[in-house]
Amino acid sequence: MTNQMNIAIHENIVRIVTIAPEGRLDAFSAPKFREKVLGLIESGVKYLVLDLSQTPFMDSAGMAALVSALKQCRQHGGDVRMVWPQAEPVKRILSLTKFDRVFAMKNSVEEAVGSFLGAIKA
Amino acid sequence: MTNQMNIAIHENIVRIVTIAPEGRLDAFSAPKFREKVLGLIESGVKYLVLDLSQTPFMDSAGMAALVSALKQCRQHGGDVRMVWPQAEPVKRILSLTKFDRVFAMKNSVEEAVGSFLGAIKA
Amino acid sequence: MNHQASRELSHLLDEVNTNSPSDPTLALTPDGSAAAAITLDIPAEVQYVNILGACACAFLANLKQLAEPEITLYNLELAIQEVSVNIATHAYANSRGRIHMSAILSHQPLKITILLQDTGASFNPAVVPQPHFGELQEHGYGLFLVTQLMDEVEYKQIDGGSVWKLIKNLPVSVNS
Amino acid sequence: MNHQASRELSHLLDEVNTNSPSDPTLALTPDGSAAAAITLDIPAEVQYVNILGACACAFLANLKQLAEPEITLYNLELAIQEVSVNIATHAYANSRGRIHMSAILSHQPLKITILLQDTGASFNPAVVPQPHFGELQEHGYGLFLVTQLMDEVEYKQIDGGSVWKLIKNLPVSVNS
Ligand SMILES: Nc1ncnc2c1ncn2[C@@H]1O[C@H](COP(=O)(O)OP(=O)(O)O)[C@@H](O)[C@H]1O
Ligand SMILES: Nc1ncnc2c1ncn2[C@@H]1O[C@H](COP(=O)(O)OP(=O)(O)O)[C@@H](O)[C@H]1O
Repeated sequence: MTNQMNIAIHENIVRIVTIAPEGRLDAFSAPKFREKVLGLIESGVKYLVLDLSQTPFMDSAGMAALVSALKQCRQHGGDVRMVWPQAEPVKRILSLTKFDRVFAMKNSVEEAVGSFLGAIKA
Repeated sequence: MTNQMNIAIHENIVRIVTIAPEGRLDAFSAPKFREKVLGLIESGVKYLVLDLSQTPFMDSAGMAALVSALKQCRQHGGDVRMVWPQAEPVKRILSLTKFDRVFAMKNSVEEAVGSFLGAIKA
Repeated sequence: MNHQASRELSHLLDEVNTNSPSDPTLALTPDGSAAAAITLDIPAEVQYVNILGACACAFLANLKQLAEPEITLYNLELAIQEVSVNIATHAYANSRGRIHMSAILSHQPLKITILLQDTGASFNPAVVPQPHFGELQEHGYGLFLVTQLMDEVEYKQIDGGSVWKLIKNLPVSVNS
Repeated sequence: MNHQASRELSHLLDEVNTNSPSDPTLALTPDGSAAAAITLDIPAEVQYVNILGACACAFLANLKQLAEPEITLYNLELAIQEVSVNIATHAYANSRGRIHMSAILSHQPLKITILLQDTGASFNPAVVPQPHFGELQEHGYGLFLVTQLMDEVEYKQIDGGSVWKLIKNLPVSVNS
């Protein structure tokens, strides 16, 4: 008779999803961006990295979509990190509207993902 | 009395100048480009590398300025190398107009300068 | 454009440059070098409003003397985008229409004046509150950005529509 | 634009879409979705002709279904640039004037029609020779490029000027 050993393995999977608009994030494209975010939230994702590094232009409708993403993640107990745009004029608009205080700003996707790992209670 | 040794040193300097339009090369900017080329020719330069790698747009007036540069260099016993544009649509226009047969096309400034070194009779 | 509207437009253009003829499609001074004007007319749809800002930026693209051209052109484009998205979505909320833009480039001092005209519903911008900064507020940044990014912003109701006048002074680089 | 010229323009616009009203500033079909039109008017100066191509490209920028958008938009921009530089430098060789552009986006099949109109000197494009390829020829590539890059090119003299009509079919990506 062998001594059967029970090893309980429990895995916690925390999904951190990066979403990176590479063209204009404006009144025309914002609805598609919102749809993508909603799809992620509905599939259970609540930690998002909004990577604006490749976003060359953003209007207030695009900015509204970013705030909406943050709200939805928080409502589900999650959070958002934002990666600074490379385009200087877009950076300045984020400062002018104080979006850089509303969002936790990071310099890269790696930094953004890393900053979640300390903050998440798995 | 010391034996004085005469060492004759003769230096040949061949100037190979690279000119790289980084914005649109078109009917508006071509006159300035022609002026720059003329200035170089007048200062004795006759080997030119026309580096189009960073040229995003070029119209027939821009192309005319390139042909003019080639003519002037040849008139002075020199020659021209052209570096392919990175922009695919500009490449296609060079092929469509057979400019890629009129000009010696190179993939980089280094290659262009190197190809002169074999060809120049100093 | 109806008659009253085009009279208003001429009047606004006159303010920009007192030498100007009333036709905004003509250069505004006799020799044509001191000022230049373009006009553009597009469908007031969110799919197309990007044309307005792109066109204004292309108008200035060959002004090599601009200081900080990347920032200046971006801010001009963004202000035009905000006003015209508002026209498409609010002024023409329940209807279809057109947006008519005139852009006048004038010198000494160098500046661009943008007129954006619609035939939709008008409103009172004075009652629009400032956004609550630092809060999770989605809307209300549009007009704030326009006033922040432009040097002068004026809104006028005209018979059968509205005209926005945006003026941006164009700083000149010391190297030029 | 004089009366005869605007009648010609309406006629050309009618050819593009038989449902179109004669006013090119209006969308060409009753529901507005099947076709869209923009108009633009600029000084005929080499400093400003880039606006025309930029505007036509911005018109198509949100058509996500375009196949090879980079090539298609570039070629459209280049053709417009060539025609309008010619207008600025040849048609208005000894005078100043304006260039009026209308762009009509129509569907099934997707295509863009560009009308470029001037009130300068007219000429006969049939007598312009092809460039001598492979030789050190500086000039004469402009019209060659226009006809190569566009699907249809038509030039008409009208009373007091000329109209160019350029049509570019817009290939659609199979993924869309
Ligand atoms: N052109 C316009 N016509 C009618 N109403 C407008 C117009 N522009 C703005 N508004 C009104 O002003 C409000 C604030 O506009 P804005 O600051 O751009 O923010 P948002 O459009 O995000 O609400 C709008 O919600 C709308 O009610
Ligand atoms: N809009 C125009 N009005 C008058 N003449 C024109 C016009 N467009 C072209 N031409 C004539 O056709 C010739 C060929 O034009 P093009 O192929 O563009 O080459 P380029 O302008 O380099 O000479 C021009 O030299 C000019 O004589």
